[in-house]
Amino acid sequence: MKKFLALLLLATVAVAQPSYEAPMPGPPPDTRPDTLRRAYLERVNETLDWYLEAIDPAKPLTREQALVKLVRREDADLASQRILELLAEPQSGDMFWMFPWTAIAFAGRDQLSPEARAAIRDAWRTYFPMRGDTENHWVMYYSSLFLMTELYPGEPGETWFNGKSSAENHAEARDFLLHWMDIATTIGQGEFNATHYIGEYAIPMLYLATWSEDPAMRQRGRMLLDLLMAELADNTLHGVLRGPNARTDDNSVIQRWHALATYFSWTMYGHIPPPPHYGGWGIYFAIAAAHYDPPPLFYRIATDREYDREQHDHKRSRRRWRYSDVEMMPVYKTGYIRRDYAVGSYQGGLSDPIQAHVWDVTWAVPDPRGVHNTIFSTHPLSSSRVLQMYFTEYPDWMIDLLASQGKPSYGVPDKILSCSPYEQVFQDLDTIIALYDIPPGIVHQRINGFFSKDLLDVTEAKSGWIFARGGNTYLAYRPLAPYAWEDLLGYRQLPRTGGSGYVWERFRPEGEVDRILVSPHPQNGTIVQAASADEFASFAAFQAAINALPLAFTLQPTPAVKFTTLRGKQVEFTYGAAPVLDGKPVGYTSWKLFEGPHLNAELGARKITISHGRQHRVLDFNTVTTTDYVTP
Amino acid sequence: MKNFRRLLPMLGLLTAVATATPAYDFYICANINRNYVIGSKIVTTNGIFQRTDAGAWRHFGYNDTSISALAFDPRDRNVIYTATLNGLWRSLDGGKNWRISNGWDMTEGRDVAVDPNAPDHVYLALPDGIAVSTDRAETLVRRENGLPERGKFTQAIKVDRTRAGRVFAGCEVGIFLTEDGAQNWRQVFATKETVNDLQQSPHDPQLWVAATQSAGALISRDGGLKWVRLAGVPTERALYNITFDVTNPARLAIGSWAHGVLTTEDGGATWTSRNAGLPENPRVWRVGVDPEGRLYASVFQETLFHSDDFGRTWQPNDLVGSLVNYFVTLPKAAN
Amino acid sequence: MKKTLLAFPLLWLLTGLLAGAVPAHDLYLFGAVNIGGRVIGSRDTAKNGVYVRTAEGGFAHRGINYPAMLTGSFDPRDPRVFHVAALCGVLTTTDGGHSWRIGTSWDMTEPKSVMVDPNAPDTVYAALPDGLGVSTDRGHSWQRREQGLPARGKYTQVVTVDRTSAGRVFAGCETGIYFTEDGAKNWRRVFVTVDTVTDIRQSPHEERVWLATTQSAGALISRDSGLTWAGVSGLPADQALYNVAFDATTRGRIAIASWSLGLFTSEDGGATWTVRNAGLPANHRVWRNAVDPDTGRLYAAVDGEALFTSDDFGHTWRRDGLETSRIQSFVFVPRTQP
Amino acid sequence: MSAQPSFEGPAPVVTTVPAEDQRLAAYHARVDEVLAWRASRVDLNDIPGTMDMASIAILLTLGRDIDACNERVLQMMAEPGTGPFWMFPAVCVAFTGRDLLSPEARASIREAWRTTRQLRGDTENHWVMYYASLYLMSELYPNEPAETWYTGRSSEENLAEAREWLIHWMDTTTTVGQGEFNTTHYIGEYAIPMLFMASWAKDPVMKQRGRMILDWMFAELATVTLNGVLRGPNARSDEGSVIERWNALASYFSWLLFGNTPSPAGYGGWGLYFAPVAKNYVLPEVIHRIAVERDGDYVQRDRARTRRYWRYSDELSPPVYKTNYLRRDYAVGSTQGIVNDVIQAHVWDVTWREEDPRGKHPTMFSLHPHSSGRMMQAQFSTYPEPMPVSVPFEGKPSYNSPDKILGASPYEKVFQDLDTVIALYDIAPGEHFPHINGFFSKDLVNVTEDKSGWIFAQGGQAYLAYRPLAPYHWIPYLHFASGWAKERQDLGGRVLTSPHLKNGTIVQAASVAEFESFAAFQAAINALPLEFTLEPVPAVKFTTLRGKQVAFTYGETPVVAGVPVDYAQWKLFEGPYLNAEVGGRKLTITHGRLQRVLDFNTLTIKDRVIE
Repeated sequence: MKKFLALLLLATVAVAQPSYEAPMPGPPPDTRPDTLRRAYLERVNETLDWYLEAIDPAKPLTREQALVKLVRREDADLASQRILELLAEPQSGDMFWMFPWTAIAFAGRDQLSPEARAAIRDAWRTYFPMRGDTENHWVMYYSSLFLMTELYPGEPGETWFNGKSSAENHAEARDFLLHWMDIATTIGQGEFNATHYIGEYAIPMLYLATWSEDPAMRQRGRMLLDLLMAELADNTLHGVLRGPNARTDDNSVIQRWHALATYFSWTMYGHIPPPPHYGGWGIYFAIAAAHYDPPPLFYRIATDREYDREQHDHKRSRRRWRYSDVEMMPVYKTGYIRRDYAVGSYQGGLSDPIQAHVWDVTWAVPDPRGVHNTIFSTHPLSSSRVLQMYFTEYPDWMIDLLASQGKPSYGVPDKILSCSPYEQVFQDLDTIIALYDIPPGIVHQRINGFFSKDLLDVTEAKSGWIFARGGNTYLAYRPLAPYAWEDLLGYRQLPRTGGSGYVWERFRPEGEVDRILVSPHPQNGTIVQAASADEFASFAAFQAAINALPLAFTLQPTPAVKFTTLRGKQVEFTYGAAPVLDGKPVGYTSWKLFEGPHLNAELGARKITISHGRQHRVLDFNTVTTTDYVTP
Repeated sequence: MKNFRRLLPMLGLLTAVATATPAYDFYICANINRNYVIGSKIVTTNGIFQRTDAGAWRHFGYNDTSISALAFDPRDRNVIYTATLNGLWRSLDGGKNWRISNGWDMTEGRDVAVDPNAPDHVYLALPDGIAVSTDRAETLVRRENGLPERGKFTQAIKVDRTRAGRVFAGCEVGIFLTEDGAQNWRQVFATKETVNDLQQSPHDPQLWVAATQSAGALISRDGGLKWVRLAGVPTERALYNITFDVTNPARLAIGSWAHGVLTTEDGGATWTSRNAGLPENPRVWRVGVDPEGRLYASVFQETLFHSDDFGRTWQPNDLVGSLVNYFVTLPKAAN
Repeated sequence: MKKTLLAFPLLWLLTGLLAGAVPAHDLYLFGAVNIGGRVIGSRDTAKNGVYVRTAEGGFAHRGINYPAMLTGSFDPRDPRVFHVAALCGVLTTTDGGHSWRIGTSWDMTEPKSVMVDPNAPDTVYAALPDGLGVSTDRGHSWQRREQGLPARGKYTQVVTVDRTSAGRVFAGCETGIYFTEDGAKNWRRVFVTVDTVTDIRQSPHEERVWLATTQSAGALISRDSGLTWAGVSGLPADQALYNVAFDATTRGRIAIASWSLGLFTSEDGGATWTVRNAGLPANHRVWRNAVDPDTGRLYAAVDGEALFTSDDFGHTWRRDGLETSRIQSFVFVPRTQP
Repeated sequence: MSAQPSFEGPAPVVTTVPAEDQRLAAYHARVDEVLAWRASRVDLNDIPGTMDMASIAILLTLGRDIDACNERVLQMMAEPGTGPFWMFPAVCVAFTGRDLLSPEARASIREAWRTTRQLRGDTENHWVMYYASLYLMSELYPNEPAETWYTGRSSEENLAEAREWLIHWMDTTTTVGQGEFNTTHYIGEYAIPMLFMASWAKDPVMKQRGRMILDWMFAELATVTLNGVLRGPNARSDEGSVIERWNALASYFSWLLFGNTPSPAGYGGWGLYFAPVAKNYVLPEVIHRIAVERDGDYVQRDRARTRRYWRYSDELSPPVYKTNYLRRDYAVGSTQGIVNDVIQAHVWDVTWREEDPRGKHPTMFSLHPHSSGRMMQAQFSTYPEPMPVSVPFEGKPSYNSPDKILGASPYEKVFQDLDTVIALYDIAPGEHFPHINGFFSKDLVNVTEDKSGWIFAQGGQAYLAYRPLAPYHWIPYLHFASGWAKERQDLGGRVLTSPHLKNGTIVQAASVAEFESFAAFQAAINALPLEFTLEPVPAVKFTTLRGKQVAFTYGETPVVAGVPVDYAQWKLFEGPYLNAEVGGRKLTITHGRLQRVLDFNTLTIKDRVIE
């Protein structure tokens, strides 16, 4: 759940954040290995320095500041003292408590006072963190438990919060981590391309790679981290994570840059400003980041956009407890990235009940900060049955709960963050067709199209197409049913009253406001075609080209589209049927785990090849082997 | 090409006119640094020196401590070849700019020679064989057909001025001859150890001499087909080089680390040690004779000495502290 | 074994005799206070987990502060030994809840209910969102026993053991009520539902009578030890019912809780039902209800509001503390003789 | 001016590899120590006197005193040096300063590569430095015409030539081995350029190759060091290091990479050029473990090759067969006895562990002091006389000394089995020095000349038995502190001199822990069956302390337990830690569950952990 963003300890807002406030970064002087390494470490140190500079002698250190002190090997006594104070308070935070204290335990193991070390150790007896209910929770929980039981081996059950001995906990944690890595490398992650949760994987993996005394687990951590960072590089448009997300939030889904993922783009590759406060959790990566060496190969994948590329990946949905014939729905992900824009989607349906984002066209902008550089449509689904599918809960109360848990948009009709069993999507290159067939009684009976405040020349042509410009990208959006416009309101948190959790009100943001195209028809559809402005003499020429594209569609009995794309592909797509491309049905079942110019892997193979040009890295989890090679 | 042909017959004639301003140019390759080792800083000027008409030494080209031999294109004195530690360098502009002609597969050039009758052809002696260029050292290829697999350490290479493509090589195991521009080599004289120098008489192209490491000095009177030992020249120690005197067909000189300077003034019949006036037990590195018949001896870790009476008396030359690797006497450049 | 078999009749006898006197049972509550304000990862402002009724009638928190404890089941031989269904798995305590050990591993999570077999008290059953777990060593280790449960549709909300014979267990699942007679080695479905069965209870008065609540089929009753089930008339079936409670002190008294409908009671063994929301907050989301086996007091946990009690079986209510709490379950534990 | 903690401080005692994060932190701390030390010796009031290219590179790396760096670069480039030892420092400055130095300073470096002809030198290490430097400079300044380079060749021509040779060299090294194997000093001349390639090459191929060769060399260093001290045979060493085994540039790398021995003074001089770039390389854990976590005694049999023979040899680079046997208390190493380098080779020794190796001479061996113009001519394109005369002034002062203890001889044949060494000599009449020298260290205790003919001694925790096969007498050992030392010092120690052409030495080592007492060791040795004859050629039959029956006749194949040793079957590397086939271009580095494979056929680095 998104709660962790609400938790950021922003003790330090006062201090300047160089990269966040600076103009867009330029390219490095050169891309030789030492330059890339130096620049990487400079970014890491900027993050650490930001926390140190924010130290106010009058105020006690924050947990993060104490940790950074240890990492810098400064004032261990002060840090020890502060750690004793912090641990004297009642503890909470569960797995979000565990990995920070794991970091402190290891960073301080050879410099903290015996008392401070004993206090940390004892907290793992007295405080009982929950394991949580999501993939990222468990990765944090078990990685931390794995490391702490290595740091304190051979200790009996009564010295650990959960009553299991060091050996029992270590074995359990290892089993899970291997199991999770196995899933992630055979059928893919459930929380794929998450705008924020990437940190909850990257940080524990870095910790395993840095601190595990088991060389195999260190290697596994490194390999998983490689996989995460390579995938990030491959899914970002000039550093901005776009396209479908297993989980994102109401803000990041439109201000695409504003995500913890951007912190990793920035740290790894430096071609984008970091988010404010380095994404909050970023510091926990930074403190051990010197122990990771982003391969120059990844840098090339992240920064080389001078050619168009299509990537097909296989992912999976979150685990379904009930109301489903399959435990996990396969997710078929398409990415198409060009210099000026990127188009991404999965086939539709429920991947995560609340936070999934299915498809979009996102365009490149000179500076992504504050820009809503994306367009898409969605069915705003609100269903307690769907929630019960994924949560082991009773039906009645969860929708109310969600608002109080920091998901204010879940129940509202104008939400733009949603996936739905009643949406089916097909993408070919830079053409997207999304069809909707919403049964009666489903909440809500409409679809929402997102039209950014940053679009230019939005033109509703009599042809039925809506044309617009975003950056150097021309966009054509075709609603298949009548629609009206609404301004998109924001959500503002109100002071909490009693025990009712977060309370929200809607408000109208300052200045330019995003709009949503509201089409209150259960049988519905959206076609979006993107193109680079360079491809056309003028915006008018683009419009003429789109208007000339053969298009036939019907909505009854069920939506069906026949369309010849701007790229000359003939697409036939009927809701509930396999899409047909140039006469051939699309066979999703043959999709690989990764297939594209940069990442390749067979389903079930546990072996991923990451490539750019002549450089390759192979991660083979069968043999716990990393292989680097260069084709001469 | 043409005017060079005209020059050749004149050689013998010119030598007679001893007093006239020299019709020859005189070059040496010299190092002026004692105890240089790779890596130590070069504080002196080394490489090619030309003697000016005023008798001074004019350095030109790179400051290179490793030049072992020097050759010119007879058509154009600005085209210069040097055999060096790195291999073979070539200049097309009188030594201002140089290009390394060989790649990594050739090193430590020992000697270099240009075919006067095919002046695009350049021969390079290497510690592990022989390389040839047919394009003024733009490119170099090994031509070792007929040389032994081992034993082809080549210290000296000389081209017969009478015929294009006729070349002698002084190797570890003897003297080798090619008559087809190094397409094929054959051994014309066998030695146990390296043949250190080969010279063709400026007076009689059929007359050749050689200095060796363990077989003393050799002479051939049939254009290099048949070689015999010069009696009176010791064989137990290495001879480093041998030289004719352009001014006097009867005069030859030999330089030797162990024996110092040996001279003959009767065409090699009898030999005399000429070390008086040189440092004690002179370690003579090279001997040379300039166009006026002045005899030079380069003494290891001492300096260059000269003698105007063919070795009877010696004076230190003004090229102080030098060690000379090579002497070259050429018909004066037309300029 | 003999001892515990004896214990049961005795138990009901005692409750009759001692009603109003020193309670024969301790009351344990499992749940969280200050719900809603807490999200996973956030700071706790209140104690959650196990509460035990004090002599003064209040509730005292015991042991760890753990916000996601759903219910517990006690070892009849030693009430200090009990097992709790918690978010992270099944926790077991041997010292009355002061210290804990989690017996399940990473392959079991979010158990929804847990129950000790009173006739084989080393054996514990856990209802899992993806099946059923069994421990035969007092919760130290767990195995799955799902033979006969469907591959999909085995979301299990509740597990209940028949007090009359060891290894006779009912599981309330997504697709119906499942039954085993051999300690979960084999299961068979005895009633089909389209949606989750939320609670299954055995009558304290007639061991052959059982009641169940469901999410989409209202309440169910069985009079043949759970082999056949029928819908209970007079109750709505369009909204989820959360749990059912028998009154051990008075035959015929039954109460059912529902988030959306509030509290229903029957005083004639389920023939007729009355809504008993008068005196409860307007927002009468009753998460759980229970009846005190010593006094017949009716408890209603109104979600996010407070604990409400009624000494006239729901005619009138009293707000009784635990503000803003979510009480996941009430467990009455027979006191061992002093 | 800051001290050199790692040189002046107590000797480290390292028996385990620290946790991965602490391992990296400790490595960086050592690197920083070097940088801080050199930077502290710069006096901005005496820039010419205190700033060399190493200090420029280090200040640039620290981002300090850039103006002074600019000034000094301009000064130094006004009169550039020549040859590989100038080139790679210049490259180090060019790259560490490529975005820090002023345009003028950068231009001055670039201009020097036009105006100054660079000698390529005549040894393997010269060429590695030369071509790595030329490669990187041509890559740093691509597309520049021939006339802008001293070679008269364009950037692309230089790059292509350098690349070709570097690949050729790596190919040779990974198929038949290095010529300059296990050198006490030259290891830096390889490691530094290869680190530069790994850090600065644009071409991923050359970057990868640089990284792989670094691993390769450090893996080899790890297997042949005893607590960080390089011992055993060296293709090339010098008068100081062959005795004071720790005092070598190799120890700088052991210190920097393994942390298991003190750093040499001044960080070995050239070490200063590794440090500024060192953080771009992380020693693979598997190599670190080999260096410090030995699972007991081991034998490593490796192949190498001699320096190139221009003449007087049927083979250009005859094979060298190396045997190394390492135990906790001592190590024994040898080649089969071959002149792999005519001046600086060290053929065999027994070296024992000293808690603090500084100033110690913890080693024992014998040799024939060989000096010959002919052998010089074999490996140098020179005349017979000058080199024996000039070499003593060129870093090899003892070359012509009869009592020298550095050098290989064509008249020595060696056989080793575990901790037994038999060295036989058959010196041709008329050879320069008609005797053999045995080195007896000042650090030996209880040297006992037994009537049995054995000489017993103890070094550290090792018992040593030395058996001269011919009469001998003692002369003092006079020490050259280094190859450039002008004076000889009497530090103690003796040389056993045996003036007999036909001769031999047997050395048997053992751990003190293996015996009740020194006397028990002596008794055990005296009890070992030994027969030998010196005429017509030296021949020995000996049953070793380890029970092996060895028959070894000069000029013949040694026979162990009746089986002739088949050198032809030896692999490039064979042992518990390193394995490679001759011609395979593929090295497998193993320690416990860790494995790293360097495959030059596919330019592949494969890291595996066995679970």
